[in-house]
Amino acid sequence: MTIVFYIAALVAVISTAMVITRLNAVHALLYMVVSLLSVAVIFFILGAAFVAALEVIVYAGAIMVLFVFVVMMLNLGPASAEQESRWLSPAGWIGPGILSAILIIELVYILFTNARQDILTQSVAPRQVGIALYGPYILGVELAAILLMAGIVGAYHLGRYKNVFLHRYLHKELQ
Amino acid sequence: MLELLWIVPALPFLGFLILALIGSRMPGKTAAAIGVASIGLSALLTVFIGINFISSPPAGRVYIQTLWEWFNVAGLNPGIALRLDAVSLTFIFVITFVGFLIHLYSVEYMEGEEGYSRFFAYMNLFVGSMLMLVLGDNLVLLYLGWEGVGLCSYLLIGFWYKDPANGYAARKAFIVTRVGDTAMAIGLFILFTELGSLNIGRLLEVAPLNWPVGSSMPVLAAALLLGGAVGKSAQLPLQTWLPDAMAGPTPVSALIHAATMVTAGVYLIARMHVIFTLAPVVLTIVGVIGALTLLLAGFSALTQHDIKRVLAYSTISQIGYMFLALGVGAWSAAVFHFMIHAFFKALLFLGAGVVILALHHEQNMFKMGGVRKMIPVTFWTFLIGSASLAALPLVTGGFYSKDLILFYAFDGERANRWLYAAGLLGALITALYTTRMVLLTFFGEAKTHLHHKPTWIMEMPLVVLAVLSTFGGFVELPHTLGHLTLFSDFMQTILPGNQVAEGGISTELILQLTAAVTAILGIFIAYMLYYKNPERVTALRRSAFGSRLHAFWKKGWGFDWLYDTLFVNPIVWIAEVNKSDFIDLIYTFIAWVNRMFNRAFSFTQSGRLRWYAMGIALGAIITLTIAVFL
Amino acid sequence: MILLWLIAILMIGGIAAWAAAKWNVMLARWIALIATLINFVLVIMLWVQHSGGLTLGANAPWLLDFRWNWIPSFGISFHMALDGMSLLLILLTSFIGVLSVLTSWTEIEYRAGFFHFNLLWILAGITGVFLSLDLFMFYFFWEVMLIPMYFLIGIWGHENRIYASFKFFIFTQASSLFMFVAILALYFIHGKNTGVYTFDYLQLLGTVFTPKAEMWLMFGFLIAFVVKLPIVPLHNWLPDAHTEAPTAGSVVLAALLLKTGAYGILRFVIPLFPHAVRDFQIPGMILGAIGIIYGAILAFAQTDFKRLVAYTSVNHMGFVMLGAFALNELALQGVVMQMLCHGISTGALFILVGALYERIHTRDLNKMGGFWDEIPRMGAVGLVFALASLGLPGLGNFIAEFLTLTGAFMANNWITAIATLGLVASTIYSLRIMARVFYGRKPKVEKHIPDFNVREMIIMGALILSIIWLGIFPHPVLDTSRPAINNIIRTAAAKGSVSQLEKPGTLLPDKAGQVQFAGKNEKGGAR
Amino acid sequence: MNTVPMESGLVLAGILFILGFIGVLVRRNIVFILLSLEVMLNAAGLAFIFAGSRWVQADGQVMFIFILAMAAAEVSVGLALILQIFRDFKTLDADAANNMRG
Repeated sequence: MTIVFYIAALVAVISTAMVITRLNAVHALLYMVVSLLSVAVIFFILGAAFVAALEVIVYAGAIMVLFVFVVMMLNLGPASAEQESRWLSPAGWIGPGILSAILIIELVYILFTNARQDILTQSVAPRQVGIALYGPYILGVELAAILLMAGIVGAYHLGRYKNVFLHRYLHKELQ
Repeated sequence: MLELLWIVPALPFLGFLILALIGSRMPGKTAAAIGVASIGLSALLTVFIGINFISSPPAGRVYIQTLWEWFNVAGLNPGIALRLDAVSLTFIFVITFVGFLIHLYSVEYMEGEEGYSRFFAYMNLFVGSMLMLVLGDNLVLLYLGWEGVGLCSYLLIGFWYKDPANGYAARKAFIVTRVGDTAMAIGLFILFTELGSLNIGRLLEVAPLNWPVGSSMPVLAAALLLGGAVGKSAQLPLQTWLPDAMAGPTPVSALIHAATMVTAGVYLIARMHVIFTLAPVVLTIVGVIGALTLLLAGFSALTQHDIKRVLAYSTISQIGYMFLALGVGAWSAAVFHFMIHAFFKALLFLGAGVVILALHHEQNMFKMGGVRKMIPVTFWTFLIGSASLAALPLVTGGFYSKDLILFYAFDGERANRWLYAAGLLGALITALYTTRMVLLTFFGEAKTHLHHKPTWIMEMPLVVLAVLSTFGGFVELPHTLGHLTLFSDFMQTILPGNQVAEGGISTELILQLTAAVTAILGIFIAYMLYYKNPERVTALRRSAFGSRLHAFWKKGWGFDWLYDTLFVNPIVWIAEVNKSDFIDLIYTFIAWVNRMFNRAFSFTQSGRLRWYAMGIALGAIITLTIAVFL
Repeated sequence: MILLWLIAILMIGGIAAWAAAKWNVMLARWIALIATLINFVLVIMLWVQHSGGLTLGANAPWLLDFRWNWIPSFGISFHMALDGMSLLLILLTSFIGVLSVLTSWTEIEYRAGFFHFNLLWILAGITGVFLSLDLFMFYFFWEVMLIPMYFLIGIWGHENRIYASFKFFIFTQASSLFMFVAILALYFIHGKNTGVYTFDYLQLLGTVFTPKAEMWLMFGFLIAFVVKLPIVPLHNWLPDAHTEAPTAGSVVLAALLLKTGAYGILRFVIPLFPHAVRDFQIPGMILGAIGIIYGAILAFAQTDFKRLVAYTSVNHMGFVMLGAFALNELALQGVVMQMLCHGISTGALFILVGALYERIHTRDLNKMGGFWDEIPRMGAVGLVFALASLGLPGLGNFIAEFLTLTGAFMANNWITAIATLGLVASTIYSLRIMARVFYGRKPKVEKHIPDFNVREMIIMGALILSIIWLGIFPHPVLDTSRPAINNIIRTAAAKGSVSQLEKPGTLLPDKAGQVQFAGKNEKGGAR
Repeated sequence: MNTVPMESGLVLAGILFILGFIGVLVRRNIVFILLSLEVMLNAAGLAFIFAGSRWVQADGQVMFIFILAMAAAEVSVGLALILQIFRDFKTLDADAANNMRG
């Protein structure tokens, strides 16, 4: 099982790296799906089968499809890929690269200066998750529901075509 | 009768109000009628009141009429109250009477001028203010009149406002006198702080009780009051404004800058004589100022071309005599000379006005000449006035008044031979420049033709003033000539007398002879120099030293230049440099620093999403690094 | 209750004018005029009603007292009271209020309703400041008058209005925050000492401080008032604000807003912190003298007519500072007179400048001159008020300056002697106004300038009459303020001994009975 | 060997997170930025799951579900914004939308 974990981890890292380096958005999305699937595998290994399923269905399924739709609507062609390559100049990588390297080194340092711990891949059943969700975390569920609602309304409001709307006081001066 | 006193100043004020409010809408004749009538009625009333006052004097020889209390704060309670006594009666008589004559004269002189009613309004306001000055029962009310006449002087000097030079002269007059007034105001503060009252009667009573002779407080107070007097009366060192003040219409020069306002300083010192007696040092200074001024102004008068400027310097010089008289403690002599001077100097100015008008506003004496045939009445009256100014012995009022001053300077209780010598020298110079003026103006050959022939309205005041300046002197005759002391007896109800040293009459006779000889000598010299052989004077003036001295005297001993350099220019310079207020720079700097900070911080707010993310990363790294490694 | 109405009428009138302007602009003007007129009449009635009681009741100077608990848990109450001094000041406020509405009758075209709303609310704020006896309320009204003023300058001002309005706002707001801190400190110190936490002025009067605390608190109050006054070197907002504000704004600023500073010093600084004030007497008087001289020199240098007039306020308010710190009855009465007279004379000058600007569209003195023959009425009015500002006797300003200087001279003669030089300086700039505008040669002005019309002559007539009345018959005013002034002196004395203030050594009580100033004050009222 | 080292799991989560973070910083295209955000959220979720499994608790999964819900909401709003920006600016350049600069 450990081997599977490491393989899945490798896949996840590589595909994620591909996600952030692709020029074409659709390619990046495909790599993203791969990455999510590999993470789902890791979830499964860790005994969180329910979450693994959610990962596949919601993330890789719903959310990524949403992205694909948007990319389609934006109608990005080869011209945008070319533009992307111009934007991705090596100079732009250096700063973030150094910052991130520092961060990961610090993380590794923290993790490996403490005593080693292993995780027993013992499963936590969906039932337990459900009980926890509707027990102590009921408030969080409510909030998540409101958030989703707000997301729907917001997306609807932002997404539609509309006239330029200005503040009533600004109206006069801008006309 | 005395209860009607308040009407005397009220009438001119009423005239002013009417003229100021609706004067511009009434015909010129009406305006003039109102202006003249108000002063005329005032003068008439003054005569009645004067007769009444002399025939049945009130208790203590002082009559006080309180109209209302002006204000009353913490013991400072000046009233709008009038004080009539010998001194103020003399003054109001001169003011209203000479004022009336000059108003009458102005009716013709100012005819056809723009702002005819405005002129009479200002003149009425002046007479009213002057009366308040003289009649004021307390120093605050006196100060009101004092500033009021200063204002009218300003307004009337700048009457022809379209010429900026007139405006400049007007401002100069107001500001220079205001410098003196400020000193006087501080003097009032000292008097009130130390003596607790500004009521004249009370001050005169309380001062000797509280202050020993010669102590520092009366010296300070008297010196500050003297500052005010010096400013108003155009004495050293504040005399510079008066020659320029001649920019005003001639009746104004006659009334304000010769007869009345400029003698306010004399009035003030005579009024506050107790304070000055307590400060002998200051009294001596008064005398010295008078002596210096009369000499300086006399020399300047010798060199002037403008007839009005000659008269202006002569006025300064004659007021110098009054100061000299005050300085030697000859109080009544000073007031006497004031009265006679008012008559003959007003006469001279009015006569000069006739000449100026006759020659179409020509004021340069060298362009005049030979007008005696054209305007005989003016000529003869002018001659009488000049004789009085030159103190021609026996027949002129000026001789008696000036002689009295010289007598006390030589032989009085505060006699001072130096002052006497200055006075005598001054008399010589006076005779010189007077004769020069008369010769240049009226004799010689005519250079222009007659432009305006005066009617009786202008000539009548001349005649009356000529009579007054001749016979006015006979109310006070010296021991040697009938010994009549009407005037000084009258004055001594208020002002202290002056003890004369022993051996009086013979000394007096010698002095009179000296003075008479001096005057006649002066006239003779002038006749020789300016009439018989004027080329000698011209040659003197052409010489290197002579020309320089001439220019120096003509410019009034360079006082204007001195003050411009010392005060005016530096202040103007500072004001110009600091026009936009250097203190503002401090706040501008604070604002600038803030704006710099704003720049610096707004640079970090690039509006780019990734820039902010980078900021978050940096912050996280720093925090983490601190948390992990420290 | 009537005190509350004084403010309420203005506030309601302001809102009504704003609302009415939606239909008809003239209606808004009339509403504003009527509201201010009602106020004026009310105050006159108050004065007439109390003028008898005022002079007699020297021991109880408060004529009217209105109190209503607002937030009792914090000790905040709606406490307003009227004494002689505040009566005079609200009289001035309502008088100038009427005139400022009249002045802007034709000047303001743009959003006139909102303009009148702001104007009336400023007046309401000022009235509130003059009446409040609760420090919290006082601060509240202090701010109420600030914000509409900011709008007034910022919206209806001249070309540089934004800069000026910000400068005004920042100076006054920043300084009033010092006062706010001081008020809170006072509140807590008093609460700690006595256990009674209150903002009530009358209760706070008895607060005992350590000398250091008293000094700091006094500075907190003083800085707010001194900026408003203003005193050099904190005066820089004034010329800009006055110059850029519309005419009514300048009038209200100069005539009323500055007076709140003076009022604050008299009402709060001196009675609350008498020891500190006494320690600060010499520096305070020096600041006053500097203000007098410096303001005059700056006024002289200006070429913008309105700016010149603005700097004269710095000059005149120097007298207020000088007099306030002289701490005796003469000087304080002079200060009250100076507040009224400066309000009238400078207000009039600003109206004159505004009227001239309406006609020739410039404020540059270099483009003026020789206007007298064309506009003699304006010239005469200008002359009267130029003379007033140089302190000509017979006009109110003379009484004010004379009393102030006499009082100040008793407190410190050298500083006062220097300050008296300001009389010469003020002459110079006042005459410069006349010389540059009305006298001299006329520049080439293409068109005819109309003289004052009837409305403007009514305004000016009222102002001239009042300044002359104050000059020759100031009794009613002095009598009205006397109990209040004596009360201030007495309150200050209750904490220390005021007799030290009056240099008893220089007086000669035996020889000059009337010289006993302090004693005379008490009796003076019964005259 | 049914054990997975805790450290390896967290390092993986960290690497994924950092990768997403690099994406946010480096890319100018808003779509990619949003995508990188998803990666970061996912990495965080992964860390929760590791923690939940380590102590055999349901809380980790609960948190992941919350993150999921939040991600969904965020994506929907974010994508709507992207559309809007694309309409207004005619580009997907995140730096073009810098109206908030000081």
